[in-house]
Amino acid sequence: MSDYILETADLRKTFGELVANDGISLGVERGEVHGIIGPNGSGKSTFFNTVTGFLEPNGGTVRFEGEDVTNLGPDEIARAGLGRTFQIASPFTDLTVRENLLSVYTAGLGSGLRIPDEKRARAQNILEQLEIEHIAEHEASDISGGQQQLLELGRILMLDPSCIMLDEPTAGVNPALQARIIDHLQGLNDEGRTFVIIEHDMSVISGLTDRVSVLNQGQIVMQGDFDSVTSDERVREAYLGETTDPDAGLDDTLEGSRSASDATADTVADGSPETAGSGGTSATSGGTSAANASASAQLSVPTGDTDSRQKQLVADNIVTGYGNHTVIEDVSVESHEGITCIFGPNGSGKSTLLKALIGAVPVWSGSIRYGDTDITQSNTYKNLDYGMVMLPQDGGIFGNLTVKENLLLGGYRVNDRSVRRDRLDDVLAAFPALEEKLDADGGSLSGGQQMMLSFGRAMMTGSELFLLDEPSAGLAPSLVDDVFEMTETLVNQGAQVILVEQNVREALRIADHVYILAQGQLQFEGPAQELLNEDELVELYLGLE
Amino acid sequence: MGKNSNRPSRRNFIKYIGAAGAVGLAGCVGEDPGDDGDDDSDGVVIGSNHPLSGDLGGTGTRMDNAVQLAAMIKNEDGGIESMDGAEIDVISGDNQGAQELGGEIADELVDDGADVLTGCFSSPVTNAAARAAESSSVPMVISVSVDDAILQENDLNYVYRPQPPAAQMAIDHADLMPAAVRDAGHDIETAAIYYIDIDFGQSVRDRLQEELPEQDIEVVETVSVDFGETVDTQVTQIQSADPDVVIAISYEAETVELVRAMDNQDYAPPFLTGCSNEALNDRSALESMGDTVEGALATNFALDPTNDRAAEVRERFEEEFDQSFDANVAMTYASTEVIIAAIEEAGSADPDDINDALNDIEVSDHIAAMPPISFDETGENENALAPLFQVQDLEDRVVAPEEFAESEIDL
Amino acid sequence: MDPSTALQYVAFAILLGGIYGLVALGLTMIFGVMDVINFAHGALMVVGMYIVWWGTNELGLSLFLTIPIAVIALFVLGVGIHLSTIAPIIDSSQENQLIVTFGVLLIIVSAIEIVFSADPQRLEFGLGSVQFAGVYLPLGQLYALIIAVLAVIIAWAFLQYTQLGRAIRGTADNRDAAQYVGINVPRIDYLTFGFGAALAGLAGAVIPLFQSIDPHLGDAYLINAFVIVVLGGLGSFPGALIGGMIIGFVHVFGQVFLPGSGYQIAIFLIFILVLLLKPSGLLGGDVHE
Amino acid sequence: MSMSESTAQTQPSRIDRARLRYRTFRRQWYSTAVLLAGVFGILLVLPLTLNLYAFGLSLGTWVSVHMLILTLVWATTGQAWNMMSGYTGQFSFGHAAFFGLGAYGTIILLNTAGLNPWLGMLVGATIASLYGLLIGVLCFRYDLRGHYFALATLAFAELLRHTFNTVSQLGGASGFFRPLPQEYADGFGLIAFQFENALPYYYVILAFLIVVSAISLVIKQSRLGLYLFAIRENENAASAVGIPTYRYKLVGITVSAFFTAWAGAFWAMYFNTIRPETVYDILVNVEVLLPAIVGGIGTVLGPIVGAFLVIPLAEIARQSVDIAGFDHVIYGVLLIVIVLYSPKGVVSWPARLFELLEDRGLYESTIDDENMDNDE
Repeated sequence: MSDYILETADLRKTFGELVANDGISLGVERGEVHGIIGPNGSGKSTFFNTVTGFLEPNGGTVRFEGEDVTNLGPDEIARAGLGRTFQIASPFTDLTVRENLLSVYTAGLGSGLRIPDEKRARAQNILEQLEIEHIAEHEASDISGGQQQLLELGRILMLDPSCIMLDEPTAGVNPALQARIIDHLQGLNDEGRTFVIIEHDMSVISGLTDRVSVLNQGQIVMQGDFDSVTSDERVREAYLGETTDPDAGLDDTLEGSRSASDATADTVADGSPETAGSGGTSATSGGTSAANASASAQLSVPTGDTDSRQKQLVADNIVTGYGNHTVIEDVSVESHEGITCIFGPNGSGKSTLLKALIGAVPVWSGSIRYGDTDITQSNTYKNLDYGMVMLPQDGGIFGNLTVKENLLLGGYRVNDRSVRRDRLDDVLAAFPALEEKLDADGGSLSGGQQMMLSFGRAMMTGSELFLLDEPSAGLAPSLVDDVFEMTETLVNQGAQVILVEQNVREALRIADHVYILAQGQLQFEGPAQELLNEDELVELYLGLE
Repeated sequence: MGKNSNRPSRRNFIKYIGAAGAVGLAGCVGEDPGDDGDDDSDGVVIGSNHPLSGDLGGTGTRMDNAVQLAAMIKNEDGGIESMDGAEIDVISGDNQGAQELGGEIADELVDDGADVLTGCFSSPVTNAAARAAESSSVPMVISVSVDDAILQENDLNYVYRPQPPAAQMAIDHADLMPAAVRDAGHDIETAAIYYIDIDFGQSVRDRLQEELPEQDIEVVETVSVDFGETVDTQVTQIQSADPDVVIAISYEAETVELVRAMDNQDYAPPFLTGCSNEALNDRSALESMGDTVEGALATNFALDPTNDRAAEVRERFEEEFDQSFDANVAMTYASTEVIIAAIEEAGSADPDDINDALNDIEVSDHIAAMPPISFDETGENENALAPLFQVQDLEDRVVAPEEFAESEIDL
Repeated sequence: MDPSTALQYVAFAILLGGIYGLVALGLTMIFGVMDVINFAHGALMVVGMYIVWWGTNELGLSLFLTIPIAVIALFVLGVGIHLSTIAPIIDSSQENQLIVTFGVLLIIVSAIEIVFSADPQRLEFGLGSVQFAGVYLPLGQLYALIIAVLAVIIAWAFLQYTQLGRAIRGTADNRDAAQYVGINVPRIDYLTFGFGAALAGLAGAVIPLFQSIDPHLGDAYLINAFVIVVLGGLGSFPGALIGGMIIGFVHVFGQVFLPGSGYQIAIFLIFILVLLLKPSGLLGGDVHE
Repeated sequence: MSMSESTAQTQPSRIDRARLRYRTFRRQWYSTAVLLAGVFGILLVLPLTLNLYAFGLSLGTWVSVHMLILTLVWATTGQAWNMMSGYTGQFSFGHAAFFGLGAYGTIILLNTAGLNPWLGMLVGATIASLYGLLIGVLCFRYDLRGHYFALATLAFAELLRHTFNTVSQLGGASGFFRPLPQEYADGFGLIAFQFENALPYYYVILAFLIVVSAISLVIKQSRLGLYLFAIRENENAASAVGIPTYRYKLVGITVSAFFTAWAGAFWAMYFNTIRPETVYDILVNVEVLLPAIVGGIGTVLGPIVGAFLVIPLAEIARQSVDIAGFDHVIYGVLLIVIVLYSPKGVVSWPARLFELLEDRGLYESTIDDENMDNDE
């Protein structure tokens, strides 16, 4: 017991109906680097927030250095020596980098006024150590995202914590800086500091961690060293989604993936340099291929003459981001007949790319055309008139409006009342489950129903191109299938779909064309068939280079 | 901080800049009552410091007009005799009813050449202005401001108040009203007080609560009204207490609200009276309140109905400015008359001479219904009086005390 | 207190509560959709008051004409104010929004004061009252209450059953999602401000029916309207009416049982209590940060 | 245009050198103190220059000592408000509560206990601090933020206004009168906190402003300041680095209330009467914070600069227009324009001027502009 510096016992946190942490018991050994991985919505950040006092747990205990810290405030926990960073770097933007470091709380007499020399010296040391001294006098808002991550690390180091919890320390950081961050973490760990890291980038996790815990659906599904964890099917399930359709050749898939796991492990060990876009690979998993073929059966026929038949979204050399933080770097994508999937690890810029395409995020450079229309400068609501609509992540439904109102608002830009009514009937025919709930508030629906509503609402727009942002995120496995069915419904009705998904395996079954994005750049582009080698997919997806 | 005739007038200086500059659009429009502020004429300058804008702007503007009219009439009559017919100039400043501006405006008026000041309606403003007048050694005759403390708790040598302050007004009401009612053969034993919940209402209320029991009248209900409130609830409260008399201490709007609510509830107390209530001698307000106020009794400073000049002034005012001539206007006019009398007495435009004159003056020829005005050592009018008048045929008629009565009380 | 008097107080409380609710309607709409505290709301009411008073008294128009004119004029004024002052800083800090709406208040009130003077004004005719079950109901307030209830119903129906109304509610609910269904959010903003101003205009327009008006009358209602908005829950129309009723009752019975402006103290204490215990308001959902 | 262009071509190096020098200066920790000292130096002699004439004109033709005093009063409150709302980001719209408590505390103690107004001021300020603490404990404990916090503070201020207006022991609507100095001291003078003319008042309030500014500056440049800013920038991140945010928000409101009360006490001693309608007025809430917002929130120079912009503007508007009330229209327009076009306050103007010139191509900087806006 005493070798655990941080220990949680049956930690639970719920938000209303949603169980975010479902009894997590985790021990972090002193001096280790403990990775926490898991798909989006698996409860990682909630776990961090609950442990560090930002959220009050609904049950369970947190012990740090042997003391019960369960009900302490976040500042008390931080002062006790358990530091943390945030998923979104949160520097004090109006302060300079140096001031950011100096703002860390230090107790002591006259804690109000003078900044002690030791503290200044310490800040200086950290600035030098992290090699950000040259920007010490810059305001934190003026430095790059990567520098902000370093700053955040430095700031927490000022507290001299014995254990640091890092929430995606390399998200959105360019590879060079990323390597530096890893180096720094390694060095700090060598000095004896314990780390707990949430990270999607497996290259970070693989090199750094001693042990890895995998979270899925609010529970720890697996623990162990990196190699054993990543070779475990449960982890693949967590990441790539469960294959739930036995008829589609689950056995084969599992077979394939097991063998692939070994290969992956080997790849990691060897540091095989195989990279993306290496072209088509013949299918090893007949099941997946079959599923894919059946899903796109009706649609795959006209692929040849797409351009003549359907409008196409063509984005060339898109660059965009937030503030001074570039998220998408020079990416070109097109909508294809059927379903175009965009895959990529968290923080790779999938959602931002989608938002840029629809016009919710302005592009910095590059151009977007839809059919013959240049929509580079257009915005979301105008694009609807051109016939493209986006389903935001988590559905983006109006929780205080009824289902019917949600659907009717989908037809907001349809002026003809009868058209609206017809479409409403169509949608209800497609999703009979919604019919019973017409007068219920959107917010009262279950997650799956909300997503269904979101689909229905989007269908009300009568669009020809649908941009879907992780529609299956946070849904129970049984519902994931439904989501993909709904997606196929759209295609069956003659629309194109661009689908951003993390549930790669499932999505691949219905995908016609695939893009893989990592670090804001395109790693792979090609027909879905080319990706059926799951090993390669795993490599691409997890960024194991 | 005396006058300096070499110095350009502060207001004019800015005005020129303003006219030239971007904000000047308004500088070209509108009249400027104090256009000729420079003290280079042989005349005498009265500085009128009233709220011309803000919540009190309506009444303040009328009071300012009263000052203008008094000077105008004096000038028409040949100016200041003792100064060979020197003309009186009035310059006006807008204190916006703001304490911060009371002293500032007084200083500006003095800088612009005022030899004597008047103002300011709102008591905190008057207070600040009085201090400014004192430190500039320029006499100030308060037009209207009821707060007792302005003079009584300050050690001021240059400030005078012809009007009865709050306490005096309450005392007069408690003296005159029950007596008049009882003389007419009616009983009056209980009273309800309806007051506006600001300093003026509260201080009159407090004095009435002291004075009425002395007259064997029990205060059975006290209700307050805030600006902008409707008063149906208050009227029900009063009605439940069933007093013999309802005493309203309020401004015009609140008095109208009271009457409206009484009408709406078919409630008519045996007697409706007002203490320091401007609405009850504002004829346009009386008209809109109608029958309910007919016969109402009120104490307030008022025009002397026995004085023919008073009626003339009232007519002239209404004709000149197309505004109603209420008690505040009358009192302001009378205060200006005091100032003019003092200038006449001093025979000089020198503020100190005027001040000396004010100290000893006894003004009997004024339009207010009160005995000759003269000041005690604090500057209060020794003979301040708020007569009792009655609304008869929707006009305010003084009914007591006898020497000013124009009409018999009719109950 | 005998029962009939108590009943009378209850009647007054309901009448007053109706007015309060009406005043709070426009405020809660703007607050709910745009998250802007509109300090100019009271000033907009005053514009409505003066349009009705001036049109009815000076131009001799019928109330049936002047009240709708006031509503329409205020809608136009509201859109103008939004586009010129609020829209540029819709994403700015709330203190800046506060200063800007305060500036609008200064301009409007001063302008009215210059044009119409600060003297109280009133319609030349009184509406009188009716007696019902021993309770007096002043007709002015009664009409105002009826108009308030009608306004709530119409506004509610508008929001409930028209596409534009749904779009406004959708925008209030989820600004992000609104753009994905094709709602032009900036347009919804200025329309909302226009509707909010029109409701302020309506509230102002009925006030001359039962009360003297002056350029500063808006202030008297505004602070309590804020209380009502928070009490009823941001953006909730029924909440505004219920909050208005609560404040109406506290006002009337506070007036009866407490000295001076004790009722106002009671209102603020309730306000603070609600803020602390349920900041989303009595009918509000969760507070969105 | 052509002239500016030629200027831009021949002058940039000199301008840039000056900018660079200024920028280097502003990087020094003492720079704000030096600037403040300069400002206060000017303010020290300002009233003495009112009667100096140049070209037949003088400052005194449109500015009076009284107006300067008012400007300093609001600069002081702006500075105090800034310590809480500017530094910790907790937007208070109810500082009239503290202003009024300072005024009332001083006068009530003077009237009832004969306590010297200087001591009364400290007691009043302490009461104001405690009231601030109460507001803070309630609001921060329940995590009120944004509009809700602003409305709550307004309610707490209005609560006092109505309470003082209603309770006659607290003076009622008539409030209190300041006693004559003979009644509690040896007549006019510093001890009595009463003077026969305005000038000494000017120096008293200037001294207040200097003290408050100095403390504000010290806080800003101290650890405490960094904690407060951290809370403003990101409260979660602040607690993540161990800052007890609740406690420091309380520190902010308490200190701010304390010094706002000073200005209130001064107000009571300067105007010899206080009433709920004057010191608790809703407008006071606005006047308190206006200088800081116009000048620049969270800066030490901002509230002073803001006060010297806002109040003279109001004064010029008032004096230049003869239509009573029109000055408010102008004032309202100016407020809107300032906020719309300068949301970061007047202290950002110099930097913005250069940006504007560069945008127009009238001026080309040869130095790295990064961080030029870093004003304090």
